[in-house]
Amino acid sequence: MPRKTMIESIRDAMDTMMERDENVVVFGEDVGFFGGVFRCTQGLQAKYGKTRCFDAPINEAGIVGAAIGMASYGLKPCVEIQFADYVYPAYDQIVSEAARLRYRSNGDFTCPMVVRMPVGGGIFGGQTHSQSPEALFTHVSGLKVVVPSNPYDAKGLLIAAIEDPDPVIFLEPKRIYNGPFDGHHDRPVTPWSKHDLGEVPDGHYTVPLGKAIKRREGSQLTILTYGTMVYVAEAAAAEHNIDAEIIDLRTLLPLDLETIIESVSKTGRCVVVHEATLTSGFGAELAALVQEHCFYKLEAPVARVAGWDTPYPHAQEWDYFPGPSRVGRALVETLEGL
Amino acid sequence: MPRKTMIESIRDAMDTMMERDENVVVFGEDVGFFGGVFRCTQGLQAKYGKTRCFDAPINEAGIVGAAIGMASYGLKPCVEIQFADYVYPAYDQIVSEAARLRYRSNGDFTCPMVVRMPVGGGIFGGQTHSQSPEALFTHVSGLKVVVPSNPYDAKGLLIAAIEDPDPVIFLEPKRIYNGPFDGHHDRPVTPWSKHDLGEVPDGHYTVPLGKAIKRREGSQLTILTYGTMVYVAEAAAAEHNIDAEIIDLRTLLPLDLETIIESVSKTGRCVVVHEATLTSGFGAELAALVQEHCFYKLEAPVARVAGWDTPYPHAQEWDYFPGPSRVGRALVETLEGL
Amino acid sequence: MSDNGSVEFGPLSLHVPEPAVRPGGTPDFSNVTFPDAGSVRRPDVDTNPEDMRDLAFSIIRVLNPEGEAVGPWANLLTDDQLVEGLRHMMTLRTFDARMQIAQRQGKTSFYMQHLGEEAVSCAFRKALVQGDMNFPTYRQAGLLIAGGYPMVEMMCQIYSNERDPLKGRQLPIMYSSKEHGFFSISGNLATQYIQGVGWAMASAIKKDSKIAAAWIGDGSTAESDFHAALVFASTYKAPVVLNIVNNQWAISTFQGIARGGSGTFAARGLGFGIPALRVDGNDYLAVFAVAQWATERARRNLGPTLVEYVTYRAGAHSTSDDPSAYRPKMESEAWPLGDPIVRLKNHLIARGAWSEERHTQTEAEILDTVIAAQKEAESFGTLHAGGKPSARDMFEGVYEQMPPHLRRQRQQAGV
Amino acid sequence: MSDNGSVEFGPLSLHVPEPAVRPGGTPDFSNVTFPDAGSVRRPDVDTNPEDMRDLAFSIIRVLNPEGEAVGPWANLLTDDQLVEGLRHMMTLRTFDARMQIAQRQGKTSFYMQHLGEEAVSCAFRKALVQGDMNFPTYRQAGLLIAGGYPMVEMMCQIYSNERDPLKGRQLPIMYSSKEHGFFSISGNLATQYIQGVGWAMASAIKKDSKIAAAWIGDGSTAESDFHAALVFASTYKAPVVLNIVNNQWAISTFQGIARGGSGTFAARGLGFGIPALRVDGNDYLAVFAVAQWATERARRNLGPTLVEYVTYRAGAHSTSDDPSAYRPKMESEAWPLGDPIVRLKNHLIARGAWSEERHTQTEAEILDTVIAAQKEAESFGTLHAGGKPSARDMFEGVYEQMPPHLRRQRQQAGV
Ligand SMILES: Cc1ncc(C[n+]2csc(CCOP(=O)(O)OP(=O)(O)O)c2C)c(N)n1
Ligand SMILES: Cc1ncc(C[n+]2csc(CCOP(=O)(O)OP(=O)(O)O)c2C)c(N)n1
Ligand SMILES: [Mg+2]
Ligand SMILES: [Mg+2]
Repeated sequence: MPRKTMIESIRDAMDTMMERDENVVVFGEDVGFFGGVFRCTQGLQAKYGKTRCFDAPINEAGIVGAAIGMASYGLKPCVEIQFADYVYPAYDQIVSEAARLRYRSNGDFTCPMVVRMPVGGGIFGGQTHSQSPEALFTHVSGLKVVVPSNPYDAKGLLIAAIEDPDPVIFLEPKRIYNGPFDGHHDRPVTPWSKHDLGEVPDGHYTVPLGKAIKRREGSQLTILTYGTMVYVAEAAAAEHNIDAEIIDLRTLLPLDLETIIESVSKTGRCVVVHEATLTSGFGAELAALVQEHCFYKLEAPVARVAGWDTPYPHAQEWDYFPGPSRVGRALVETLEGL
Repeated sequence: MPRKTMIESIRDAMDTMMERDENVVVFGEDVGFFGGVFRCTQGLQAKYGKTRCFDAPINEAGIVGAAIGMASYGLKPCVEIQFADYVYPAYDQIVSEAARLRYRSNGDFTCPMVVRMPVGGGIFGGQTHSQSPEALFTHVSGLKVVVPSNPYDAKGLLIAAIEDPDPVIFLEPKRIYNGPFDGHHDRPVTPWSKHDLGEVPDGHYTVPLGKAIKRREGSQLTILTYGTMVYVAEAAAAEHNIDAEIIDLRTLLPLDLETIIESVSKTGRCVVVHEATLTSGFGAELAALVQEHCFYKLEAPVARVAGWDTPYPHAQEWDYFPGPSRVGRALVETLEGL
Repeated sequence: MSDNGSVEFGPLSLHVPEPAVRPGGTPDFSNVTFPDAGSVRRPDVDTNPEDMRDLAFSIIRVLNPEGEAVGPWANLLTDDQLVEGLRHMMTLRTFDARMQIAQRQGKTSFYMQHLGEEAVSCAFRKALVQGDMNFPTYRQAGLLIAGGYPMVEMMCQIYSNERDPLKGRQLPIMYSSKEHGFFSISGNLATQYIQGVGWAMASAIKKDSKIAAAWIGDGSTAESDFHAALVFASTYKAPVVLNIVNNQWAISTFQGIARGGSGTFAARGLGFGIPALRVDGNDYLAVFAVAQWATERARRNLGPTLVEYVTYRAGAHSTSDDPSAYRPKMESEAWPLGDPIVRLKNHLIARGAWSEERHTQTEAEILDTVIAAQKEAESFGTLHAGGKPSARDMFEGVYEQMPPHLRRQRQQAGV
Repeated sequence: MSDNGSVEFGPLSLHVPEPAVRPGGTPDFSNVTFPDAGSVRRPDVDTNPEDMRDLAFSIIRVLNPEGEAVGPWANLLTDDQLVEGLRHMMTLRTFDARMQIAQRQGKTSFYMQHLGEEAVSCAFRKALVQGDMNFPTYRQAGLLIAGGYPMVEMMCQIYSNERDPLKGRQLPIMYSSKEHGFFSISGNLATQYIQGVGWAMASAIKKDSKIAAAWIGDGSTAESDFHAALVFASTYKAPVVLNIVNNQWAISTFQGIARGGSGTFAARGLGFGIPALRVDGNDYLAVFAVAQWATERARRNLGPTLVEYVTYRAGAHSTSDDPSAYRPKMESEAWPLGDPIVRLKNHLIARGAWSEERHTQTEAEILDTVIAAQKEAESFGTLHAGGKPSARDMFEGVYEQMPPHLRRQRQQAGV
């Protein structure tokens, strides 16, 4: 099977859908002729013409607002926000408009739209190229929120997102665009071409929204995580010889609570790992749900490992990033029931 | 001592500060000549002139953006967003700019600014006059987030917020502007003039940011709440004869964790109540923290009572609002350890 | 650093615009100039925007004080069409009056009326065809009335009753009707302006023939989404009419705060190379003429047009507002552009196509119709009495398929 | 519904603007007209905005092809001042070149240069006085260089080393210096434009004499905060100069996407009644002349001015960018406005105030100075080697007082 990077698989998903459905249109800053600063849309304008894939003015509210109008017309826009750090100007359009259109019009108008954006740090991008704002979307009823962790899922989830009848926020962890990253920034990264999950079938397939997947079966504790942190968690567990069950959530909203409950009920211990800042991060929701649903099975408090509650610093990237040693410490403490 | 409504006490806070400090300026939509749609700024323009209190164009990003510039100049802007539901256009300015200015400039520039806005439902305001977006701010490092529940606190907290050297989001539960509301919408509401907490001293005093207060001592369980829900919680506990310890958080960020831990360690049970939608609401953070810090004292899962995960509906207001019966049920279940 | 400048010019001071008159004062519009009816030229629809900048600073008017239709923008509608237009405006006004009362009676929570602005949405509607789409604000119900949308449905929405097409979820008057080319009103100002542009772009992408009309108030042009809309419309030459209803007030704030130093709101278009027209919004004929011009431009793929309707909000902003606190009581009477219904009525009479008697009779007929509709609507409930949408409806429609967490919550709610 | 219109006009289609030439093609600016130096009038600074609309569609130029300074905007600076200006631009260019190399050597993560745009920020700086404040983007380091901010500090910031005044927290080049009138750069586009207006309003509220200058790129004018800034500036007549640096490109996107159908970016001012000037951004003298005009307007409390600097981004957008993918390699050579350093040099030579020898010698001197600064800066560390800000610094400055949760986290981090 062909191996692809995450960038290639994301491009492949859009290509596949643009081919199948002429209502799919793609636009955003620099996504047209150039193919996007991460090259996710490279070649799409040449293939589908500039009314299906085009450059947008630098106005995130405009990009999303126009996409909402297009979606309500019957198109299926899949737009790119250059970095998640720049999505806030579009926040109102997403929260007040896209998320509520179906509800407030009782289905008279709908908003089948995907808003893609790279998230996460680890590339020395400083405060404005590193953020993980997922929790700002999971609080918004009417949205779906997806975070893929590998090329196979990225393509399947993005196709599912484009086909979904509701607005989907599609967060792409840029640190793993080219290969899984285990948090050891001083070691070389395996490219996707050498990783099983880099195998991406040609053509159409979906990975369903709302379904988590176990990346590793285990008995000692459950790690709930997503995106880049899947690999950090794997590394941390391996380095500490912990038989962790690692759940890659893939979709945060709606959440696959069943898989979570089943796992934590079995292991009795749970560690939540994400890169976003701790306070009011999505980890809070996970911890709250786990203690609510598995209270009598829990042998230790649900631990959260997350970015510190500071803006993402430039020089101190590796002090900020919740790498394998911090995750490892939480795993050990949770096993010890501290 | 004079009794005041919350509107009057909020106005009094601004008046007091404008009098003491000529750097305090107040502006927002309709706040100048008219004095605000809730009349919180009534009389301030007449008293301090139209360069200290004035009408702004309808542009929330502009209001906050201009305030940031003014704050960096050395003024202390206290601006009004007409309804919290309309703060999203300003979200970028708050999150990317106000919150990070001190950090990214290493204190070279700072942003002592207050953004006031009415929050919460219960007035048949539908999806666009009812929201409680506190969790969208508590996730943002660099902000402080305050929610008063009575006239005395409102004045003291607002003065503290205006004097604070950092940006403060000041959320005013509009349902209790004129009197405490216990969630029984079919019963008359006591006006603040008949309530002890309606006693508001003249002149300058502060209620410190970051300090919660026990509204009721109790032994059976701890209720963590804020704003309107303080009264709903009181009613629910009373109606079910539950000896609840009710903590009014007042400031959500930074949080008075100490008071919370002390209380839950004592009672062993905890119910979190807020009006915002459940998923990724601030209650998630509270539940996560409580189970983390009080795990071995907890006799039942931390329960959350919150708005449902839907937009705020118009006709079904009282089905949506987490009133005393829903809160009461959670109290009872938590006592039973279900 | 050089140290020229600075001190020699003396202290700065902040300019805060104020309306000419406040409560207690005498309304005075003498400083506002209104060109005579018929005096403004009518360029071809494919005129270069640069060659018609003057129109952003004038006012296109058709009806003169004598009630005659004059000049190059006149004579587009037949007697029958004008009578129909009059009926639409009268119906809207009656509808408003009844619903204002219903709100005061507690039958709903909130209402917003169109008093004085009826011509704008009623006449514009006539330039649209099936398939076109409006992105309206809360003050264009004339688009529905003039488009034949059933009044009973509007009322059921206002009452949030069991027949409310929006299931009680939306505030009163935030209608939605795809079929009638009326996009779901948001309630958040200006957000839909750019959506209208996006919708129009979609039509162009699909090589369809449908056009969009986006609507905004004078105060709301200050919102940033207004800019997004103009940028996108200008860049992609979207087939959209960008309407600005300048009714002089944004709640308590006079238009000078949003408009700033530009003479007009239409002027905003100049910076984008978008042709901009200003029109007497209380002149049914002028509004229609301009609407037709702008929609033709859009249909001919010539791109967007910005239109400023100069009108006056004669009533309160909403049922939550009392304008006597911020503007002279008689200001609306002093408003120089008059009342749109009276003006069209006088024109029709002058034309010999109408009479006082027919007017009075029509008024009565319309009142009957509206009352009948109201009665029917009320039979399905009002906000606090009778039939209502279910709590179950509250959980529906957040997504196409209800996800597990909402099912769980609905269960908890016991509905 | 009427069914006129629609079908008779045939299908719509979407217009997507494209640059004239793409890689592989031959750069061609023949369709762009540049007025002759000296040909554009200089109105008084208190001229009514309406009476100078033409200036938004022209280009103010002072240096003619022969290197002479001509016309009403000429003769404002002495030989010494011009020589100083030349040195500033040469220093900035050398600084850029060294930092570009340092980035490639891995001494920092990222860099953005000014190649071809040096005149804009260097000359503008000369019109400011102590106390004024810039709200810059990432491409106005000339404001610091020309203002005498120590290069070593700039480099320490770029290296995120132990002497980094921003403690390693910010991306390279996102400088901040209140003392030097340089507001902390955000990295989020356009956000600071409205902040600059707010700062200027504050100065006016306080009846001070300080003015602000806000900066934005051509591409970023599309952002909505641009609108917020123009609305507020226009309404409150804020003492601010609103600068637009039109360097033709926004990363890979040509200016036509942001600009749309208006001929120029300066035109945006017209819709707000804000006087708008366009100036040759590669002409040091013209930039200064316009800057002086606009700052004087602000100082005299006459309100904001919008200035579009027409220039060309000769280098890549940043060290992460490769422009050969989207524009012809030789486009920068073909750019008709030439190189700002060469043009000022030639002018000074023509004036008899400079020579090739002095130029070469100055070049060498500047290189030495920059290298010395670099050496000093590197002695305090570079991004991945030597001294660095502490992990403790990461927790400081989120608030004035560290709240308990951050203290707890700092403890957990063991720092
Ligand atoms: C984003 C946003 N901000 C503020 C409001 C509150 N608000 C509702 S109507 C209104 C005034 C609008 O004035 P204008 O645009 O002139 O329209 P008009 O009411 O005159 O028709 C305001 C400030 C809102 N609905 N949305
Ligand atoms: C809000 C926001 N959106 C997108 C970006 C990414 N971005 C950085 S620079 C840039 C292009 C800016 O172009 P222009 O304004 O012309 O300035 P120039 O780089 O040419 O000086 C973009 C899109 C950003 N920094 N902030
Ligand atoms: Mg208005
Ligand atoms: Mg540019």
